[in-house]
Amino acid sequence: MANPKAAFYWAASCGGCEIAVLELGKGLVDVSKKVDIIFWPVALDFKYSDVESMPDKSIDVCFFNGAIQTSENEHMAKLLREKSKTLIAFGACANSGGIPALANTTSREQIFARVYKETPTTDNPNGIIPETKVQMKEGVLTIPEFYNTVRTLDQTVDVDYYVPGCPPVGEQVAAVMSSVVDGKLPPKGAVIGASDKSLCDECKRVKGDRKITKIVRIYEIVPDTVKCLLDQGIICMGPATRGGCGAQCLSANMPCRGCYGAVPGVLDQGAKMLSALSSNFDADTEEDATRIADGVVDPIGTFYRYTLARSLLRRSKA
Amino acid sequence: MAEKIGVYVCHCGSNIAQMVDCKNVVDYAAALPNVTVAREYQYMCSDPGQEIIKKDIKELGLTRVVVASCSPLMHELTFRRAVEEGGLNQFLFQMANIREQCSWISENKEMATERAKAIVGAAVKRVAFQEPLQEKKVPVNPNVLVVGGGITGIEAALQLADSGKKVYLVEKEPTIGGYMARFDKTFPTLDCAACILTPKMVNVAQHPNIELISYSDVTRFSGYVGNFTARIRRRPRYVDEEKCNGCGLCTEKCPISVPSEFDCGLGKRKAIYRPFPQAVPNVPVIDREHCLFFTKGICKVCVKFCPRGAVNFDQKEEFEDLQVGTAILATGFDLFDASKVKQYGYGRLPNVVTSLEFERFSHASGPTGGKIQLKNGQMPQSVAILHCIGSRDTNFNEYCSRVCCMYSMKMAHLVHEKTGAKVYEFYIDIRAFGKGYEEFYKRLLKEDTVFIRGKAAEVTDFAQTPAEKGKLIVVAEDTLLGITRRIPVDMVVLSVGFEPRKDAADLARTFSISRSQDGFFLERHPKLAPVSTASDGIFIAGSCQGPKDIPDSVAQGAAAAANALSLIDRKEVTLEPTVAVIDEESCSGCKICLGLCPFNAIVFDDTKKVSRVNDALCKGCGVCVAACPSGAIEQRNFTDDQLLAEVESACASAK
Amino acid sequence: MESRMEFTYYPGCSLEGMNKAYDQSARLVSKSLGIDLKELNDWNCCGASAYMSIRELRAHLLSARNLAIAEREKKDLAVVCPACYTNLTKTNHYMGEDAKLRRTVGSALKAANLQYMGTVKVRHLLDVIVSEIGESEVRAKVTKPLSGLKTAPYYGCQFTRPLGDYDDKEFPTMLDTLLKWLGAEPVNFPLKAKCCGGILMTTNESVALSLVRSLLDCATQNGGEAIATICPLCHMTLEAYQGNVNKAFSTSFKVPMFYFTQLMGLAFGFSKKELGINQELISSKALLERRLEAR
Amino acid sequence: MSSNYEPKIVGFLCKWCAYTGADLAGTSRIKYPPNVTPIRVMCSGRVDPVLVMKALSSGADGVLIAGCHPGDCHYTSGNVKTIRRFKLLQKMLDQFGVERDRVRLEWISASEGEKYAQVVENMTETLRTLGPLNWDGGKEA
Repeated sequence: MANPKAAFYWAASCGGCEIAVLELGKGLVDVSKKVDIIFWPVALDFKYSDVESMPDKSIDVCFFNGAIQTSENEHMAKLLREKSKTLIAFGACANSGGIPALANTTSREQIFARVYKETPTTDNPNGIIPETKVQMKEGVLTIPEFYNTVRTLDQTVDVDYYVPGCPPVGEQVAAVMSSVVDGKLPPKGAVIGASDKSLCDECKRVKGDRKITKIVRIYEIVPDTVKCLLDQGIICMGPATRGGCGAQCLSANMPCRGCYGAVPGVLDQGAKMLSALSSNFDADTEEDATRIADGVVDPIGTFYRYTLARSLLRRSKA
Repeated sequence: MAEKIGVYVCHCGSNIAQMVDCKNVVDYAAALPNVTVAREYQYMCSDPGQEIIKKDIKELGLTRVVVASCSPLMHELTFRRAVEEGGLNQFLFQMANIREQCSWISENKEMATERAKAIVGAAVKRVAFQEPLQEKKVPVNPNVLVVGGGITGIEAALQLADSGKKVYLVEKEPTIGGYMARFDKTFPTLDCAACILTPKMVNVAQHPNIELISYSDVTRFSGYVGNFTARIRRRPRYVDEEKCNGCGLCTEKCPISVPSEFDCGLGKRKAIYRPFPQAVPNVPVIDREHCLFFTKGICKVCVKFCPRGAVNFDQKEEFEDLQVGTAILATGFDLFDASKVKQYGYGRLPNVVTSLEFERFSHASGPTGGKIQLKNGQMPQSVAILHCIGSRDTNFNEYCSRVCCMYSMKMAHLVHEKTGAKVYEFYIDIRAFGKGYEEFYKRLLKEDTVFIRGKAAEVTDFAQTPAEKGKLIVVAEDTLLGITRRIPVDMVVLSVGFEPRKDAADLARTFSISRSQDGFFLERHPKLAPVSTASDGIFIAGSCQGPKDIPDSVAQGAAAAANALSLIDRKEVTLEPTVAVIDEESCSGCKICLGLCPFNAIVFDDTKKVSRVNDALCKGCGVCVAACPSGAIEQRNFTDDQLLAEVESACASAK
Repeated sequence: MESRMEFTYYPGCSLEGMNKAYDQSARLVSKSLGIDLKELNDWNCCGASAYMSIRELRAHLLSARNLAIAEREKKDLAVVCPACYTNLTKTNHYMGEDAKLRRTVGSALKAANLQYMGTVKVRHLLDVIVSEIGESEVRAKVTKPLSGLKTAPYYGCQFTRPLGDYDDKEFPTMLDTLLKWLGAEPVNFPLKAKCCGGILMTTNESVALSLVRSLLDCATQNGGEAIATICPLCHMTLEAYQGNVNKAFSTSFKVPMFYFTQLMGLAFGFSKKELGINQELISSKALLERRLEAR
Repeated sequence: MSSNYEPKIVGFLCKWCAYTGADLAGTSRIKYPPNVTPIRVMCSGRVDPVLVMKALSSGADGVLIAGCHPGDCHYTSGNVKTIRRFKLLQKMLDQFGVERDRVRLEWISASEGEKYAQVVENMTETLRTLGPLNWDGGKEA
């Protein structure tokens, strides 16, 4: 029997998910013995035309990381969907927008203005911003369109499986790989490589008095390593975040940022965490509630750090 | 989800049909997914209306029912019962309120119809997600807590005790008797208040089934219908109730005299005292603020003279928890503070007195021994009685206090009888609605009481004519003659109205009951459930619900007792199953919910590392549900799925 | 003295004319108490007298314009004339409660490039002095106490009615309190909030005069040597018509009248001239000499 | 903005106070705009911010959360939790660009039918001025 054919692709992402695959280390060699990697732009030189010329559904499994932020991302998502039997949203960005989706708190115009005009290091006296088509002497130059709103992979094409995480942790990646190799995948639509309970289930910290009198940021205190961070006033997304990562951040005395996304059955991770957190504010009056709430400097960036594109509102008002 | 939903749109006569195009709503509903049948009918709550539902369930095999009619507060139970009788679980039913919150508030039929469609649509969407639920039955503790020992509470306590139930009667003051104990005569029969009240007070003291807890209050009230726990705070009397035989020697020997609250400060009492001679319990109390032992550490005369060693300065505040199944609040009222109406000069002009002060003057054992007199000791030649002080007045209380007209006329009669003075009554309307009341009014007219129809504008000491010199002049517009009148008199009596007690808000919180806009306790239904509250097992009676005269208060006391008895005799009660449940498979033990439950219904299982809800303690508010970041807690009949479906539909179809 | 409270100040029409002394003394004593009154730029009529009853919306527009200008300054608005207080407060109150009125007035203001968000509080100066500045500060300023000056505190009809909720509506006491702080002796004055007859004087003079007479009667019978006022119209009516009263009822009243701010100014040691105390119709010279300057 | 625009408001009303108060407005035949689709909850404390987001994203122009006055909660302190959540939610909705007037928290007792009517009228009027929310969440990219 021929080895299954695999593809890896990155859209709007940082490359961390690719590193996560490399993190398999020697394991990767084992995988490559059992899987034929036929498309992996980060590691090997492929052209899009190579993919276009493949027959439909000729890729057995495609690991797609990154959110959809440009017309190129979208094009490739659609193309790979056509060519792949199984499409896996790999990593937080493909799953729920990830960090790139925080762009949804602003607009294309503002992003361009900031990046191409306002940053102190920019030297752009004519104020040129990217255009999708530019007429040059030699002909028309085109670049992909930058979208106003970042989307998840499954808001663009049909997705078969979800592997969350920023990036997905090594052991989970290995487990996913071996289930692919063994062809032991759960029913379509499942989240794989993660737990079904929230992170608190695997976090060893002692949860005690849930009265939050003040929100503190991690640089403001030296957190106790035994006590739950929420009890110390540090916003830890753990309670509202799917487990499976082994609470690695917590063991480094850092709060969970929520990269594994919402717990199964929860519609909106950010709103849910907001509710869980604020319900435990030590405030009986509007004044006290406002005072403590003011400690949350950037609510969207805190509660939707990885899931804004997947949230109910998805973006801020244009 | 393939459900078979039946939708029934009620016309409510013309109450709904007049403003909502019911046919249009039915057509809309019929086209909604999962709807098997949609019908309209004149009165869905009528027997034939309910029959339609039952018949459809049986014949069409309906799995869910929506009735679009009045508020669920009106008929939810009616329809639940009909659904159950039709063979479906009663919780597979949803009510769409298109009357109170749609037809009755609208002025535009088209908009009202659109709204009704949105409301019905949301209910249809929601009902598909509803689940069959079983109600839980719990036994009812037969003991009853009665709070307040005025005539209302006394009546309720005696009724219950006579039927063999254990009653805890908690009274804040050192004695029971309430306001009635301070009155002279009662209208319209003019029998003396004490003569009819004190025998009942004695009955309370002696009844084997009544435990009288005086000088105490309820600081906490928790639990649920049939199974409440009341925390009682007993304030120290500094006199041992068991040892004291009420001889009164201590009071006689006490050297300290202070104004008596019972006498509105007009008479004196000692620092160790009984408010009045017939007090029940017949045990004095020491007033810490004035007692020489407590203020200066000296004296102890009472200790020396007490033949039974009952005085005990070491008594401390004590707390006790009582288990009861029901509670009756008969906490009464406050009188309006007349000094708030500055233009009548109460507190500024001598000889302007309140009606309660008048009662004490007129009372044979009051500060003047029953003599009605002016500050200078003389008998008044003329007296004005001003009605509606603080009542029927948008600046103070809008409501009518219901008793002032009658007691004002009683006072007029007493003035007439005891002094022969000329009496003027300044009134807005005479409200003499009770049995024998109108006759009493006629009698007063024959006694030559002058009735001037007009609310007094002011009482002034500025004389404009020689005849007014040295008098109090009552200025009022006589609305029958259409002129302003100035009537000089020697004494002005202000007929003050009733107000909610100052601690009514605290009490309402303690017992989790609501208050109406005027601040009195809110009954479940103004006509059909006048002594029930929205909290099952808690009843209200007498003037804590709104101003009442003695007959009405007594009737309500008895009615509340009957309500409590009916509950007790049912032996068990059903609890709403709308409690929270935690799915242990989803709970990660994050403890977010743990501190949020006001009833301590959530406990943490340390071995399994999950939270769990004690459903007997859970009252189903849903606070923990909204907070659970894992979506592990669901509130039955208010699940996320149900509410999300309702929200989605409300937004989609609303126009 | 450094200013501790800042207000925009709405003098109103009468303080520019007949009652100039009120304006003068109000500014003076406010300043000495650290109340900074900044006259409202380009203020217009408050809409008082009968206008509110005849053209309600337009009257609201007049008041709203004043409020909008005050809001631009981000300060609350101080007034001394009770009629102005009533009208400005009424508009403020109605606009807060009535969304439709808010919209109509809002669009009218917009035409004049103005807007009003409802953030301004209208304050009567007497309320500010008694409730905010308070007893110790006022007493500290008193250098020449009005020792024993028997004064009838006269509030008139609009100081608390219908909207001033800082004092009892029917029997206010704020001015009594202030007079005590100044060392004066407020006399019992049961008619303190009764009608002065001002608005009736042109239409029903005999009734109006009898009202003035009973006020004067009441004040003097209770030992009042002078009357302290809050309202420009009351002040004018009681002062200007004493002669007519004497003629009509064969009485011989000659009761000097003071704005409350003038009495404050005297107690604070300002000169009579600064306070406009020589502009009055009924001379207070003899009284002041007898009571204050003889010592 | 079209002149016949009628704001859609989802009203989360607690059973004990606000819903009863809204019923009272009806029973007293007080007229107010029928723009609220009421959703009955046992306590305002049940109103999960997710429900508010759901309403806004499903096409509501405004959301009204109404419960018992602080201190009067049938469940002692459910509404206190509502206050806590609401303040943070408000802050986050500011970031989303949802105007404060669109999501309101009001205290309405069982006897305040008139207040309920006023709140709805006021809110409807304000939303008419603000115009439709038309939340599409950038689905049009």
